[in-house]
Amino acid sequence: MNALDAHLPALQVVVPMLLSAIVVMLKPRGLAWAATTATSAVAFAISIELARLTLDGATINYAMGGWPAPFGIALGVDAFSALVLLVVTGASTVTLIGARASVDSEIALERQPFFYSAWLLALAGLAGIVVAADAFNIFVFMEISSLASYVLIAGGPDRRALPAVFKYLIMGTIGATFYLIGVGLIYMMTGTLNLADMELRIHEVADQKPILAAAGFITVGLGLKAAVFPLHVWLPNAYAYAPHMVTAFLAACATKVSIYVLLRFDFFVFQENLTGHAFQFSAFLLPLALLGILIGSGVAMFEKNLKRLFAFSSVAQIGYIILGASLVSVAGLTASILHIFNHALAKGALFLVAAAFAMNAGGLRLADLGGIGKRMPWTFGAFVIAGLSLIGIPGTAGFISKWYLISAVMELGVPGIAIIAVIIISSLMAVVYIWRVVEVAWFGEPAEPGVAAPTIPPMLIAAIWICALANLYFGIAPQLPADLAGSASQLLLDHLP
Amino acid sequence: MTVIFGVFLLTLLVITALAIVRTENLFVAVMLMGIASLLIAANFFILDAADVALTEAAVGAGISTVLFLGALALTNAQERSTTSRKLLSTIVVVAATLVLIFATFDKPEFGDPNSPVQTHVSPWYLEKTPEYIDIPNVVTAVLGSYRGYDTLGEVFVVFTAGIGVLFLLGANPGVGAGQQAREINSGLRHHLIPRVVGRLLIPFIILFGLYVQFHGEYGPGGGFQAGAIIAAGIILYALLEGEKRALEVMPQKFLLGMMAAGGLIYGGVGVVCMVLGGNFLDYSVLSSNPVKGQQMGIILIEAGVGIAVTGTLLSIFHAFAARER
Amino acid sequence: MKILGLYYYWVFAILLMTGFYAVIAKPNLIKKMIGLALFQSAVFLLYITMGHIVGGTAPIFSSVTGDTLYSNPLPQVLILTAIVVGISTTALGLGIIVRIKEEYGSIEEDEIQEIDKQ
Amino acid sequence: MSPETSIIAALIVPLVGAIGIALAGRISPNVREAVTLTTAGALAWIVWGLLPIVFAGGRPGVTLAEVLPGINIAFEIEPLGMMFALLASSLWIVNSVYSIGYMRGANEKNQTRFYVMFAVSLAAAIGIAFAGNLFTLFLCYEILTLSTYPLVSHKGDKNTINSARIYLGVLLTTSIGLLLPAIIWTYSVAGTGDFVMGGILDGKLSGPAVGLLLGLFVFGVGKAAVMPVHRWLPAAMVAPTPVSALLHAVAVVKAGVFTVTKVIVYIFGVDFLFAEPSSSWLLYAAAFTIITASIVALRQTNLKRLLAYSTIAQLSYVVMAAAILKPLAEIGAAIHMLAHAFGKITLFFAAGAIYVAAKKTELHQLKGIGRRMPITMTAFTIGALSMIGVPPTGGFVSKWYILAGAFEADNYVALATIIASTVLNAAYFLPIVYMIWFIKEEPGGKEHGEAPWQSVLALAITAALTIGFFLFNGPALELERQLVEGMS
Repeated sequence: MNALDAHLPALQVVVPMLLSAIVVMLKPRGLAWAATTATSAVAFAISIELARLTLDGATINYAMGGWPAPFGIALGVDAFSALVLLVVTGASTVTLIGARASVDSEIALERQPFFYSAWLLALAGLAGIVVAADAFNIFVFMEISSLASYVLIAGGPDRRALPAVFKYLIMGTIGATFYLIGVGLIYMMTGTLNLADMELRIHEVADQKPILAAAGFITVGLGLKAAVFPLHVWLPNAYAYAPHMVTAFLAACATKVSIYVLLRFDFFVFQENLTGHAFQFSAFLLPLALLGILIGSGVAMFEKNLKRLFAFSSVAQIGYIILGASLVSVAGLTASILHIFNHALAKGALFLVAAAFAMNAGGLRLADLGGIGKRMPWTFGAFVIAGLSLIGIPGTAGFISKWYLISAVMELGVPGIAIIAVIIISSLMAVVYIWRVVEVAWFGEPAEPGVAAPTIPPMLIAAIWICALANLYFGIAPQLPADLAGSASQLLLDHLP
Repeated sequence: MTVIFGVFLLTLLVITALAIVRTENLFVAVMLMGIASLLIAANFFILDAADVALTEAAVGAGISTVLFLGALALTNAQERSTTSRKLLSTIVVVAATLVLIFATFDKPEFGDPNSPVQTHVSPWYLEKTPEYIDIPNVVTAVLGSYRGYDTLGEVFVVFTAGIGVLFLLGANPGVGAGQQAREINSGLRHHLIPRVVGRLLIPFIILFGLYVQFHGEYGPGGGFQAGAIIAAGIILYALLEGEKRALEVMPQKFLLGMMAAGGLIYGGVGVVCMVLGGNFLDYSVLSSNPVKGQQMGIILIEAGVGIAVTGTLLSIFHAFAARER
Repeated sequence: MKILGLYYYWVFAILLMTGFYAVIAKPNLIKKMIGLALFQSAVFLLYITMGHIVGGTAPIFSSVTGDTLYSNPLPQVLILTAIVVGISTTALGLGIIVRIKEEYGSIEEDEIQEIDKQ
Repeated sequence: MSPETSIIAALIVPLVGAIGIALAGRISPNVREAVTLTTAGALAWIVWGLLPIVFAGGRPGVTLAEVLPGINIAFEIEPLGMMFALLASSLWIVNSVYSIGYMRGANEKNQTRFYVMFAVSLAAAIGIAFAGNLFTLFLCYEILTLSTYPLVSHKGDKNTINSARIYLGVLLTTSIGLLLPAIIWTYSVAGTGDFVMGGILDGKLSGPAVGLLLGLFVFGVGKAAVMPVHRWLPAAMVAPTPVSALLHAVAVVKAGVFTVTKVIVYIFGVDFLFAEPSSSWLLYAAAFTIITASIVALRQTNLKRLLAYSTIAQLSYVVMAAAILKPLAEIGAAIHMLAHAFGKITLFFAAGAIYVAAKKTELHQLKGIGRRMPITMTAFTIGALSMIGVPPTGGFVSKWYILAGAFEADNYVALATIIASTVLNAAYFLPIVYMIWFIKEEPGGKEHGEAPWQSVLALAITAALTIGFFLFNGPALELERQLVEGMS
């Protein structure tokens, strides 16, 4: 490992964070966008390198300020973090590549430096959460990413973005504060904030009441941030009315990072130490996951606004991720972690398509989209591919995670049949809601005849197709995410008896 | 004696909190909130947390109140007397309270010197600080160096809030309206006594702020508190002399520059450490003597914090003030 | 001492839940923000309480060195950060409320929902 | 070309052809059609080139990628798949000739898209034929479903969209809901999904689970149209006739029964299933479908819908034959795919020719039409006779083998079903044959002759094949005998 590699965990966060302070000063047209995109690309490159270094199960530790853990703040990157980092930085980079024209159409020029600066802060915050190995540090970066997301979402041109983001702010803050209470209670009982140290020390006090309360607070708090059903109520409107590019970015990775923290915290700190915790964890999350899957998909079937439709589909997809985790098995966790990656690919592509549609259709109600597929065949083609991935058709990335998930559930034996039924019913519901859009977009008539020829910025088309092709590529050759997810689940579970 | 005082303050606090929820006049609620903050600050002081007490007083009772008042001026001061989802809310709240009360029973005893909190990590800080950093205020040492990365994050949280408010409110509600606002809001220039008293006070406030800034290594204080105090001083100036004058002294662009520069100074120090062969924010490489390097680093980053906080708070204040029509 | 310790924690619980109640039950957005601020302040109290040590002083070395017992500096540092996070959230939340008022002419949640339904 | 290259070429050629057609479509229809025919010809040439190797007992295979540990995208040719690929690729040429006449004659819109999707569907069909394991088969199966959707919904009017929705809905629901769990189940108990002679499940699964898994497979393969998952087939008749002819009489439905047969032979193993009583329900389900679909066909008034229900019945012949689980019956199942394909494509071609020439779609309109379109209606008659199983048509040969298999197994249910359905087939086809030749045309009809020559040529060829298969079926039997080697 060369000298620079050792610093990568820190650089992953510091580069976008510091650049955000510079971007805010870049007034000239397009410069802020260019700088942001370049920064994000650098971050992406860093995460690729980190993934390469951790693929074999290695962990890269970094002592901030040179102070040894648990006294200083430690960073740690392993296969799990690397995978989530890839998702975060990749989503940001691809979205930014296509973002310029869409952002120009939604955000006034003089406000754009603030917007892009907030984008980088969101990126830095999310990356910061992922690399952190310190419970309180996670909170700090969670707040950076949350505040930055509120800013980004509030940039939506529709005024309904404002109540939506306010609701998000309230629920997000409650979630973060619950997390903080949980961390406080654990700190009180163990005297440490470092996750690895906590893992060692919590054992002696594992049966004490504050720890049990802490587990509850942390799970609920992070569940709020991750939009686990029924704590998802902030999500649909926040996604629907945010600027389109912001939705594409955040939908691909923001809730996933909270799930990452939830899994990490739970499996590193609680699972092995708290008696009966595995059962409680399953018993609590499994029903919620199943309900989330069914209700999210069910609502999506009847939703009339394209972005809200996708948002409810996200609620269901988060259910899949939680479902895999709640099985508390290597196969289940692998499925869950893999789905974090694959869902990001599909949803990112879909929301980018929504952005392209919105630029030409004047609205995103299904009624506005009549016949748009024929006017924008390339965009529509990408939509179909990503939609198929969401459904889980073989040859797409979504299929791979569904395969893993069903295989994992089969390990349960007969009780698993009911769960498989839920997964399958939800997949079929996905067929319905995706095909509703396909039919309208392809066979429908434009709401107003004589609409202008569509203008689609080439960069946006490029971004859309990068995502669409990634959906196909990782459907045929899923080794990279599958290996990372495999190592990650091993890592999370190798403590367990 | 302190025990009784503590119980008294806490009881007062609970009463204040209940009053905050019950009152329908938002102005009263904000004022009570300021009082609650002061009570909390007093409690912190009893609990040996001088730095936190200073911060809570400056922020909770000061800045936060100003912001709330600014928002009230732009909205309504009266709440409609409806409570939605009363039953559900009550159930949730009561359930959560019971969980919390349940959790208290296994807690280590209050102030127990043998509790894990007191025995695990913190003794190291108290023991090693003279050796590694050699400044009297251990809180500053932890804040600036041991957990300097958190503090960097904190600066960027503030920065995010700053650009967020500028992004939301900076988009002017029409140039004409903004102009008008500034003319109307000409401060208290025509009121002699507040103006004279205020003018006398402002230099002292700023001086105190600078003292807090640079005395952070020795006593309670540091960049954040100093930034809040200096910002408060300048806000007072703006209130007395009018927005326009204040903006002439420190234009928006300059404030934005401060916001960015503060974060960049802090992060820059970290990057320099990295370039010099240490880890990020490892100040000991800044000088040939590691202890001196640590001290230097802490002074620099505290300066960054102070600049960023001052710039951000003032930007936020101006953004709110410019909205008034 | 035992009672006082528990009392501190109970006050924390009550403050927390008072704020929480205001957040979820009050439709007025500013009231929600006030509740949220109270909610966060309660957590500050929790941390500082646990850092306290009986007979200790603030963790600032004085020139008179002796067997002084110092309180734990770490929770104090954490709460300094948390206070800043809290004010940042408040500022942003208020900014959003101001914009909502400008767009909708109301800061009551139910009224805004009514307006959106139209 | 080595056999491995040939396999890959067989998959790639139609896809490259699709791109070529899309590009050529911008130049002129003639160039486009030339590209289509060239592609079809090339594909057939490649596939036929593989036949000698398989005949000689070779099983060439190629693995393209490992998707998941133990799960590959792999292709391997065996007799059943070889036959299916030959069938699909050869008939594509005939069908393309027919399409040219039909699409131009009927003035269909978006013809380029039509030919492109057709080529993609063919690639998927070849993929199904050559699939070396369940996963690859499933992948190609879904591609076939999706690539035929634009063909079914070609017209784009409201009725078409609704029918296409049923088409896609049924096929995707069954494949995701039943087939996918069946495949995952298979992989998880057997550790593999490779097609192995004699099956991979022996000893891994027993009791009612076998019957259940078989059910997941049979109903999961919606394309086999075993009742009650048959509804997509009549719905798909809204597609242009060449689509109905090749895809819904040959490629798609044969992909269905092919998959079922392949699963029975190579996943379960015939002997394993025979010894497992819980799997016997399949025979009854197929028998039920044959009888019911025939009765429904009896009541149809629209020619294409009648043909669709006839197809459903004929498909279950294949399933039932496979479910008899005796060597002769398995051979019967395999060659019934061929025989039915020739007969049914002829019938559809004829229906399409009638539509193009006379704009007629209902049965009662067909009185006396034999006089106006003698070639077409002769071909139609041959096709109808083949459906009934009258010599000298291909239908007789396969029915003979199925009957022989049923005797071998002492399976009287199968025997009774075949006899009853033969009567029913005769009951709905013979009146039509009588009507077109011997009843006078109603006065006032529009004057018309035969359809465009391309269409007539195509249906003449397939009619000839139907007869020809009766006479020269030796090689096909020889090939499929390899399928049952070592079977008790």
